[in-house]
Amino acid sequence: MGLHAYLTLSALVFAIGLFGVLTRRNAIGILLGIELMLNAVNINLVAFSRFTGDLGGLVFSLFTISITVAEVALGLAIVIVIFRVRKTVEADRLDLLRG
Amino acid sequence: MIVETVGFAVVAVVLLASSLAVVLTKNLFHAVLYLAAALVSTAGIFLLLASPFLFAVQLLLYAGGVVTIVVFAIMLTERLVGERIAQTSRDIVNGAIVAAAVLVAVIGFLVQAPAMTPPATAVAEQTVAIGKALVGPFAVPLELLGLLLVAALLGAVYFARAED
Amino acid sequence: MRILVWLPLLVLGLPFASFLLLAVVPPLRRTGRGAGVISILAIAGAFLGALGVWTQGFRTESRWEWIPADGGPMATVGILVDPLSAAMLALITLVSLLVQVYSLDYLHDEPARGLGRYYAYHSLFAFSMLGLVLSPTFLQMFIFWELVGLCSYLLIGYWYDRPAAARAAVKAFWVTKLGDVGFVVGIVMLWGTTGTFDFTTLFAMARENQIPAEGLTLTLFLIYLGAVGKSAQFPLHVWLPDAMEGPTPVSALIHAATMVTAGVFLVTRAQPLFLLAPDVMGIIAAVGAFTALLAASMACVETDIKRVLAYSTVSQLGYMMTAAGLAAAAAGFFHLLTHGVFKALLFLGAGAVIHAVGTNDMFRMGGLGRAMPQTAIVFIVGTLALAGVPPLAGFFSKEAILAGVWQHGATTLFVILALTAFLTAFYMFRAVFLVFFGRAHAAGHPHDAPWLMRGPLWILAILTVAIGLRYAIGGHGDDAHPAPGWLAPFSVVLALSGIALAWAMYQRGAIEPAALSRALRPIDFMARRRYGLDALYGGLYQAFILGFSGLIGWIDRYFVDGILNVLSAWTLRGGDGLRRIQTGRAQDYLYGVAFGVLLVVVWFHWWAQ
Amino acid sequence: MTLPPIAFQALMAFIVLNAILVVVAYVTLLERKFAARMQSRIGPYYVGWPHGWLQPIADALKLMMKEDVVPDAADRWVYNLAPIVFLVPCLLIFATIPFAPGLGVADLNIGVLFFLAVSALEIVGLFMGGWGSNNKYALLSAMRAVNQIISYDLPFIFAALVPVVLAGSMQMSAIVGAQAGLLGWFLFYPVIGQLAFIAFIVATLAAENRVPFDILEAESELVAGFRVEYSGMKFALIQLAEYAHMLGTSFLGALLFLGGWLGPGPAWLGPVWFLLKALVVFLLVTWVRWSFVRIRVDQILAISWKLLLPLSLLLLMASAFVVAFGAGHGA
Repeated sequence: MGLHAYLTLSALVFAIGLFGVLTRRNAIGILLGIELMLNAVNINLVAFSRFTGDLGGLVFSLFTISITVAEVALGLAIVIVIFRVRKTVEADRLDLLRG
Repeated sequence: MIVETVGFAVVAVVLLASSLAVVLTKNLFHAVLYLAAALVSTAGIFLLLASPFLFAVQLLLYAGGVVTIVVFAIMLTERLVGERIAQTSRDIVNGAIVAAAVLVAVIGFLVQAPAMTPPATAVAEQTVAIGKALVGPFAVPLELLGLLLVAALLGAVYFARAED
Repeated sequence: MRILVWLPLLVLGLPFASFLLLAVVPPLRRTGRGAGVISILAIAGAFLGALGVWTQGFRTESRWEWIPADGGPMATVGILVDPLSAAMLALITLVSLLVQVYSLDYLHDEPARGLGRYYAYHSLFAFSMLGLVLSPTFLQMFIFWELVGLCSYLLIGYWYDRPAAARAAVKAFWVTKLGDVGFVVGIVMLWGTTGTFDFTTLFAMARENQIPAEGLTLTLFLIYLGAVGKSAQFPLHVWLPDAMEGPTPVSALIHAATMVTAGVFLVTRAQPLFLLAPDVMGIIAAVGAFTALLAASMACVETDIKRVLAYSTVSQLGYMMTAAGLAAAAAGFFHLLTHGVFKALLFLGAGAVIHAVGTNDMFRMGGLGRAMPQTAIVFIVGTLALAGVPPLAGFFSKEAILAGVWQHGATTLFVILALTAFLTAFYMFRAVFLVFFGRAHAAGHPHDAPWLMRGPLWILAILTVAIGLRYAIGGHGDDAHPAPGWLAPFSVVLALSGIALAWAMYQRGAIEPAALSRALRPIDFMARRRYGLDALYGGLYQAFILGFSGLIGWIDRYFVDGILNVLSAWTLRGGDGLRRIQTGRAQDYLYGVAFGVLLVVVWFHWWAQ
Repeated sequence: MTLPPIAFQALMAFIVLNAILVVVAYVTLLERKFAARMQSRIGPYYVGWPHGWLQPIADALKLMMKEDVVPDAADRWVYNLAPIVFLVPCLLIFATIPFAPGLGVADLNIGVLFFLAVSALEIVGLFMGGWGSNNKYALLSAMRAVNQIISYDLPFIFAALVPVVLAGSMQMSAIVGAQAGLLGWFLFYPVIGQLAFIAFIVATLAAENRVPFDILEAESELVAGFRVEYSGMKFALIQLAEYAHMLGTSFLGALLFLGGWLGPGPAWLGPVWFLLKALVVFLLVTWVRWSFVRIRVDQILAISWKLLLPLSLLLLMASAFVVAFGAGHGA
């Protein structure tokens, strides 16, 4: 399997994740999309690491995974707070910043 | 070689299908489960890429951790027991167009890139190598990561604290 | 010989020390009379020092570097003592001392803190005026020049809660500033051509014709403008009558004896320079004479006793300026000294009268000679001196000026000044008859002032007589302009005829004043309206300043603001349009991010190969 | 042995899987007997001969023949998939456990990590069951399970990592190899070993949802926890998965702390020794289970976060220090 196969797969997953982020109404759904995108990034990192023999990709995907976990925890904490205050997690209705 | 190709095909199909399901299914809980499937199949990809350590980390942190947390959040935000959590999507066409555009752009790069062949053997003693790298050239990022995690932990605790 | 330096410095320093003490120690200032005593002690010390300087008659010059620059200091400070400044020192300290003593009683009704402020200003004024006359350079002189202007402003506006006083203070300040601008521009131009502010150096250069003639006329004219403002020459004389809103002792000190003579002093001091510019000298003389006559005519119709004296001051300043402009500076300066003494006397006397009857209007006084005989006597002494009746001081100084003018061959100016002398006698005795003779109008029981006020009056009166007698016995001090033999009788006749006319009109009633004013209708009309100068200035102010301001305001409101309003309207409208982009929904922003990524990617694809 | 690796692994997987199923079945019997003895009973006795030895077979047959009831309100897909998802990781954990040198499916060099990672997946299945049943008791139970497993995952991992650090490898066989010799077991490692073993046992109890940490089952409150709606074959699968997990964890404990297959006698006795040690661990857990009462949720969480987590972290650091300063077996 060539590198292209992995990268294409990763690009597809990334695009799917982007689609989810763009279209989901539920804040948690958006977070899921973000997870997919980050996951695609990880595939890229690991694939490059494998194909170049450079360890950096692995280490960085480790970092990515850890940061993602922190991000998810924090993001969900925010979602919970929002839910407590606004009684909704619909991203469309969280538009206090509307101009 | 055959085994690897077949394995890749299977895992890729599962990954893509579950990814699509994540963004398309109406049931949020199902979406999380599909995400878990996607993450596990990603872990399979890692195995194919001869990175068992990352495979384990992916399972442990992502599938075990992230999914659990997400489920937890669903539990807390939706009514504990009640009607199914339906979730709708908005601007599906726009999102699809933009996502497709990004995909085409990235693929555009890919087709220009030269093909690469992997080194005959994967990094030997990968785990040891990663460990040494983490405390060697990547020591500072590692410490920063620790700092970030502490900050995230504090932030999460602050957000989740009981209302006074 | 060190005393030569230290004595003038002591004279200068004592009032300053008193001012500092009163300025920075509020409890002391708030004692009022206590502050007055401190100030009086200081000025008395200064007076003794000035007497020493004057009587010893030494000259000295000391300098200290002030503004350092490459190739020698750019400016120096110091003191310059010569007969001119020594005489001024004596006059200033004397009048200051007397006025301050006089003020103790004159202002005894004032609240303590106001009185403290008054004496603080007085000390500052004494310091500034002394510094002015001691200045060895134009620059230092200008600084003190402005300081006395400030003190004048502060003291005219002493009763700052009176609108008229506040307005008069501001008016005095601005009108004199008008001249001061010329002054400062002039000295800077002079510095530009000669590279020095120093009098001695400048005079030396003038003697050796080293001063470039080019532009000198303009330069000196600008410097002269300063004198015009300070010494209330036409057309900037309008502030002086208004300055009478200040306390009468202030008028006596600043607006009769000292500050207003600064212009004359300046022209006299810089005489060697002015001699290089005959045109300017001619202007000085002509303007001086014109001012003298104009002010005298206005004094004839004025009813406010202080304003009569103020116009008289303007008139006499014109006299001095004429003399200075005709190279008879010594005569002018002599008149300055004598005038300072007897005009202070007149003002202080008028102050005593006003103090007694509570009004400035002469027509509401009358018959006060009986009620306050001492005041009447000293006032009449001063009046006679001003009118030029021998053997009082004014006679000799005025005669010296007339002699100088005649000597110079300026017949027209001589005629004008003679006419002015006649008018002077007339309006002064008009005042005397209206105030001290005739029927009493005033209510209450006016009586002579307390001794603190009477004392200075008597001292000044005696001085007036004494100076006159000294010259009557000792002959003219000024031998440079020997007077023609007919001049003395002529001027006496002028004075006496003026007195006689006043007697006929206001004492005897032989000539109806109304009839005379009908006969001289145009002049009377104009004089009563101050020749429309105030109105003219008002009009000019209205027409030009306000018009210009209105124009600027219009431009600002409709043009500048208009541009800004249009800009802001566009900004607002643009913001209104742009805010629609801000939906507040995170995903819409994500579209932006995605588009940005796309842009970068596309750019890489096609342009950045 | 000239089998290709893949084929060998497949064969091993088949053998291990079936062996596990049998062992698990009889482990249930063992527990019931053991519990009965503790309570002065006899336990299963009549089915099969002697002393009810066929009881597990009978139970399995009975469950397989029962009607498969699916609640109407259930989220059908999730409900049906849950037992499978629950079972798979529980069986996968045996993949890296070697029963003797070379006798295992795959002796990965990240064996311990693999074990931990895979066992972390079982929570998904558990939750699917709780959610898919659409029953509030099941859901509450699942909630509690998530709570508890998140809390005890970290102490469990840290405790398991102590031997890893001491041995200097995550490969199971290497860990066993490091414990060779008289008193070479990590259980006998001064101080650290005993404390780590205690932490491991406690965390195991919690991770397996055993008494006193069985609030997600809590018969008196939640009926039977997340499996309340399950019956028949699916129930059997869940039970199987649970016991497989318990057994796997016992094997891990025996391997990490008790020296695995090491023991006196010839090499072929190794698997026997290993099984015996695992059963000892299992019985230890069972002993605790039948000796304590259930504790409250907040107590559980307090024990985890305030006691066990710092303790295990401290132990991990201590062992790291020991290794770093040259006293350990590792590199």
